[in-house]
Amino acid sequence: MTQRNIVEAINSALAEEMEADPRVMVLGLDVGKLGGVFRTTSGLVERFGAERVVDTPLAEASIIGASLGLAIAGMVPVAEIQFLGFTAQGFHQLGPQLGKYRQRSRGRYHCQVTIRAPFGGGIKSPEFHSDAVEAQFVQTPGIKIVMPSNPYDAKGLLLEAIRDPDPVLYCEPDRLYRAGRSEVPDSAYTVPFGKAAVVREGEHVTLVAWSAAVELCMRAAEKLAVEGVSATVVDLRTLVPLDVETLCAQVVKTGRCVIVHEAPLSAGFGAEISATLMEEVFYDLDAPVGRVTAFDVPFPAASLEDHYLPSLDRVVAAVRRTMES
Amino acid sequence: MTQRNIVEAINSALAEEMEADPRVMVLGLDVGKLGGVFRTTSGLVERFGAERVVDTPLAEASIIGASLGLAIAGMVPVAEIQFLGFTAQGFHQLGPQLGKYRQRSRGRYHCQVTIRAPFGGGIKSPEFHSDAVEAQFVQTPGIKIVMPSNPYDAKGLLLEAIRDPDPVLYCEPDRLYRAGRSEVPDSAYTVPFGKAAVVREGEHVTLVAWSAAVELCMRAAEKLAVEGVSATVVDLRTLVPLDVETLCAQVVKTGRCVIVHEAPLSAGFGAEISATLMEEVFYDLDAPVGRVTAFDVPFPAASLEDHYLPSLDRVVAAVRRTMES
Amino acid sequence: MLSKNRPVDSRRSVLLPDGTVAPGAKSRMEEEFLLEALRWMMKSRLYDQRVIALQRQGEFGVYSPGMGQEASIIGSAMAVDPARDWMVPQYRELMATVHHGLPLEVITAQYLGKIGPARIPDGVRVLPTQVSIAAQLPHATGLAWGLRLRGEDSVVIAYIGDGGSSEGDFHEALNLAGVVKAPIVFFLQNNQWAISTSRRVQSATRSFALRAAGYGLEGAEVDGNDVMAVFDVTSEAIARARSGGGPTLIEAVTYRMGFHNTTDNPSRYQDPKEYEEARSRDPIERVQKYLAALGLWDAKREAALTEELRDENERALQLARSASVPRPEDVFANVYQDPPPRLVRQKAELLDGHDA
Amino acid sequence: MLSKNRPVDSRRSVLLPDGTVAPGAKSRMEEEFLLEALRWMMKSRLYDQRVIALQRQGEFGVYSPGMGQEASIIGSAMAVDPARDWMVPQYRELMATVHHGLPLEVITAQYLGKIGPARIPDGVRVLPTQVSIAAQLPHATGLAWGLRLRGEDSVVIAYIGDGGSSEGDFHEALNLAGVVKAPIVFFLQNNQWAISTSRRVQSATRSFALRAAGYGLEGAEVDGNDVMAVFDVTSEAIARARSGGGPTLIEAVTYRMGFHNTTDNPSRYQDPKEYEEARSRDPIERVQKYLAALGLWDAKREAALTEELRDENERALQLARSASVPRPEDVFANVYQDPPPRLVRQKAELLDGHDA
Ligand SMILES: Cc1ncc(C[n+]2csc(CCOP(=O)(O)OP(=O)(O)O)c2C)c(N)n1
Ligand SMILES: Cc1ncc(C[n+]2csc(CCOP(=O)(O)OP(=O)(O)O)c2C)c(N)n1
Ligand SMILES: [Mg+2]
Ligand SMILES: [Mg+2]
Repeated sequence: MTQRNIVEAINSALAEEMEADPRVMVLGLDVGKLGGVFRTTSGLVERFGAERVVDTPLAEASIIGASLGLAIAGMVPVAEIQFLGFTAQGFHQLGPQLGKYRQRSRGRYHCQVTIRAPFGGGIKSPEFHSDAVEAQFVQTPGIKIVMPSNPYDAKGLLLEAIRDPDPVLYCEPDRLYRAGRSEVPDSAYTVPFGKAAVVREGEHVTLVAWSAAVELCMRAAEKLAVEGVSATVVDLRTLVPLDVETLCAQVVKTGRCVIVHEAPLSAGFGAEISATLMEEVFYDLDAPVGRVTAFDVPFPAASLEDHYLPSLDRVVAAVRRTMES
Repeated sequence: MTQRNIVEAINSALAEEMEADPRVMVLGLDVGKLGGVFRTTSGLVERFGAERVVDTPLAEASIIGASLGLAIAGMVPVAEIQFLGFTAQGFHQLGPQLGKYRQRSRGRYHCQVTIRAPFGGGIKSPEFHSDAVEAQFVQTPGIKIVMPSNPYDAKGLLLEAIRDPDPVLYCEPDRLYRAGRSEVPDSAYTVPFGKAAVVREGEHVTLVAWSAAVELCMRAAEKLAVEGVSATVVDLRTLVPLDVETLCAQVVKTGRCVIVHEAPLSAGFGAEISATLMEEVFYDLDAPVGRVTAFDVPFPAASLEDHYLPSLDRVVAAVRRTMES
Repeated sequence: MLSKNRPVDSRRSVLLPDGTVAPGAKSRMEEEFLLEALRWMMKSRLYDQRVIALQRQGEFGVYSPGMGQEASIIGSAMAVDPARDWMVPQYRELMATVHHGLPLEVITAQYLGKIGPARIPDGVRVLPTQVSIAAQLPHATGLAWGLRLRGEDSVVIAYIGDGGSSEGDFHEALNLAGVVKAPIVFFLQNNQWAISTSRRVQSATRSFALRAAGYGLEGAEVDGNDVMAVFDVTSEAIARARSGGGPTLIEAVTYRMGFHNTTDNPSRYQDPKEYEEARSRDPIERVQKYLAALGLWDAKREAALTEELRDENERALQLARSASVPRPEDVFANVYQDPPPRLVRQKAELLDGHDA
Repeated sequence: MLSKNRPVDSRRSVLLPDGTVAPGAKSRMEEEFLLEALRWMMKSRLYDQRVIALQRQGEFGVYSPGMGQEASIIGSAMAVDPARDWMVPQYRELMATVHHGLPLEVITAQYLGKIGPARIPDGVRVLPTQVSIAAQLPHATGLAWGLRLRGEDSVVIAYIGDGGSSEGDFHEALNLAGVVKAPIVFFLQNNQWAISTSRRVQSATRSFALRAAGYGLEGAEVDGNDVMAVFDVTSEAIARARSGGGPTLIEAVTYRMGFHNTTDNPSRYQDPKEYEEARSRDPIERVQKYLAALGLWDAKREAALTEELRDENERALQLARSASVPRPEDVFANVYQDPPPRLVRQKAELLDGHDA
């Protein structure tokens, strides 16, 4: 076992799988010599050559669309979109094409394609770089949506994604890329999709989050513990498939729930969680499920991001309010 | 007053406004001599000329992006995207660019742009033509989202959209285009955004819908009335801005609520409605808010659409279940 | 300045509208092969006529006929090898995909709304028809690239229209193909229309083939109503791609002699004179004239072949009709390899007549 | 076949790297004007150097310097008229926008994270910098089209990079511009890099200017390190656009002499020899040599101007620094003309320290 941060965990997953499976290839902007703008693909082109680690032209739709074709040819492409916000340029190839291809070909073709993309605020990126648009792709079924929050999951979920016969959108929390190291096995292992992790157990309230917001919830839980509020923290890990079972079981235990995400409030995936709890465990709720999210405005200038994103204070305040109602 | 269907109401709004304001122009695929694939722009090129009613090249991103530029030049573009599903090809220009432009220019520029697009199932269209993707654009704030359900609103909301200084996505229910005529004034009038319509008043349950699903809810309400269940039907009319006030007031009155939409369940806008009700009126709910939606799969072949879309039976069954819980 | 008026290298042409061969022109297509081409072109026209009638009776889905474009559709398809090459259609090349091995009853079943029976059989190297204009081109580039990486000696032929050439996907796919030296031929059927939008307002370029240079591809313009020239130009491009010479963009200049699709009404936008003029360049008639002059074609042979082809088409139609109809649960078919629990539940709800 | 090897009309060049004028070449740029160009080019280089230092100290946002590209940036900007023409930048043309009337303190304030003080003043015909690569091009086409429709005699100049030329938006915007005869000049700075991606793998085309013909535009290639040639070629294109002659695509062949932006480390991917070679073609030095040969430039003048420009830049920086800092509620500024009730409530919650 080695201590790895998320960047290293991802790099290790890619290297392992390229070693194990000659069909696996990496493509995207600057994934070659530069090793990606965050260095997640560092060293790969040196090891596997420029035919398997490919710097593509600056054109997101073709990166995604070509990956679909590569998969039909029998390759296993792992494409990087430089920032999740730029999936917008390839939106039609990602949601409508990758997501529907198995269905529209009546099952003749499937797309073993992984699309990786960093996202999220907190690192003062230029505009469009921080946009948390994951919920948009939940509305284009056929795609699985993976949201690792820590190094161990980052590697295990990425290996699961690459091996999954269906297309996977794998979103990386750039704020946490180098936030800390933890034990990550050197060898290959997978973390299954659709199994949420209960990363902290508590009695009074359940915090539900994914990606970087899990770390925020953990900090909030610690702060709340000081005031005597004991919080469960559920890390969804994947939005599609969604682990309704764990989610509901944990909320039933505590009777109260606050959802935290970086995307704007309206029609964010938090709404789906809240609506699902409404349908599944309404009679077990002691208080309305709350949401702490970014506001319903475009991601503002980096100088304002701290006011825009869910903050420790806002999460704690929301939990306090939930506890009082 | 004249009896008009939705196609005629839209056509009348466009003609009125082009007459009244020389800056207004119409652009898109086949909007000229053909008058649009559904004839909503019929007769306009003959009346206002080919400089103001423009058949563009087949390229959605440029239709939307050029509209932004036209607006900065002082024109008032009303662009047609042939089907809402094809906004995917121009997604980056619609959500991220139109939606953010006022913010990213620090208020120097605004985009008085209307994007019209038909959508929805029920008319056995080829693939991609029926996709109900409205919720995706709720996650790109800065855009208003308008969902007329009847001829009167279609005209009034379109005039409001064209005159609104902010960008508006105006989605047209193609199944209802010629479903029936009703009184639509010849002259110009507007229907304000953010004001839901209570299109039927009842006592036991509130059905919430927009666009073609309103018609389905009205039919369900009639059927339910026979069994002694009296239903309120709320037509949201606009998703952004959302009329939380009317929504909550109506649900509080009945204590029960079922939301109906054509988009897939997960992360559809119904989730937002349910989550909002959770937050606002939890203690007034007599039963969990239910959702009747399309399933979490891509829109299937036309031959299967009746099984995929919310049906009268499914709405009625959901209300019955809500009444029993 | 690079003038926009620089001349296009001439449009390739062999068989003229009057059925004679252009002075000095030669083709790789021998007579027997040309008879085969004629057979397929006629099959295509007859199929179109039959299913349009059916559609009018409500039995067929929305359909875009290939009428007028048979030389492009068949000439290009005959230049590729179904045993190793791949075909990526838009939607108007139905008979090209059939030539490439897709059984006519399968693609017919698709238009009849069937699910299982409309599945492209394993081993048939055809991608599904693409309704989302130009979205097939990045797929085609990726497919060709992947075939090269896997060491196969296959080439991809990808179809696109004059309208589709305006989409961003066209640009991105052709540019990437040039960069990765994908073994691919982009076959652009310029039929002068994108629904009601005239070629004249689709682009200010004199020739779509001129775009090749901007991506480092070879480019060629060909009379798309001349099956011999289409076959020749496509064959050369395929051979070049197969031998590592990189991609080609071919513009086949033709004319849509039917409506856009069965919901369309061209009388709203089409000049009847233009249409009449196009009819005089019919791709099928010129082959018949040419073969007649050689004594290889006459009214009797035409009648016999027409009947034979009608029967063939009818058999396919019957097979498609009698194939199993979709069941409600097919809504959930072919979405994920293993449906997530939420879908399993939704499926059960549909079958129970319940909902979520 | 349209050969991919057909020659590009020659790359325009006037002022050679050694500071002499190419044999037989002439420019519209007179000496005085050239001194003005030199001033702006030096101002740009000095500004870059200053803010890179600041960025290293954490005071400046992510910044992409124009070093090495000053001839392209300034030569093109000087060819347009700030009083009637519009400028649509990507992000590396900062000093072009300043030349076009955007106060340096305003664009500086943007990089310091300011909101109100970073607003482009009314009357300045510049669109905001665009981070979403190539997304500005459809806007630029629409703007030019709209200006034509409104009867103004304005022209738009829109900037794009070699990387950006691969995006679908590039294609769609240029094609539409040709169709609507928009008065626009697309100015492509080919600086050989898109972050770490070399021009060589960005496209297989020999010249991006070759793409013009595919859209019915005029095309030109110019030495982008030659301010005289850039000015000439751009001026001709602007004049043509203004007189109704339609759009032009200009490829300015230059070299990015700095890093991509302040987070980048070119040593990972750049060949130092290539970089050194590029330095020998420095766009500023050649102007200085040329003017020195005419007796219009020497070390003393250089020192004096450098000091003057440093002061100018410093004043702008001070103004930007002292401008008001954003307040939390600015999160909600400039989204809708009239914020919907939900936003009003969210704003109140933010200010109360509460949340939804
Ligand atoms: C992305 C997208 N936009 C719009 C449409 C609607 N549409 C269907 S066919 C068509 C015209 C296509 O013209 P062309 O590419 O020339 O092909 P042709 O029909 O002439 O064969 C349009 C606009 C679509 N299917 N996909
Ligand atoms: C749509 C989009 N994709 C990716 C990026 C990330 N990115 C920022 S700059 C850049 C390279 C741009 O290269 P080029 O167009 O040549 O301009 P240059 O930086 O050389 O001036 C990339 C890929 C982006 N900002 N936008
Ligand atoms: Mg066409
Ligand atoms: Mg560049």
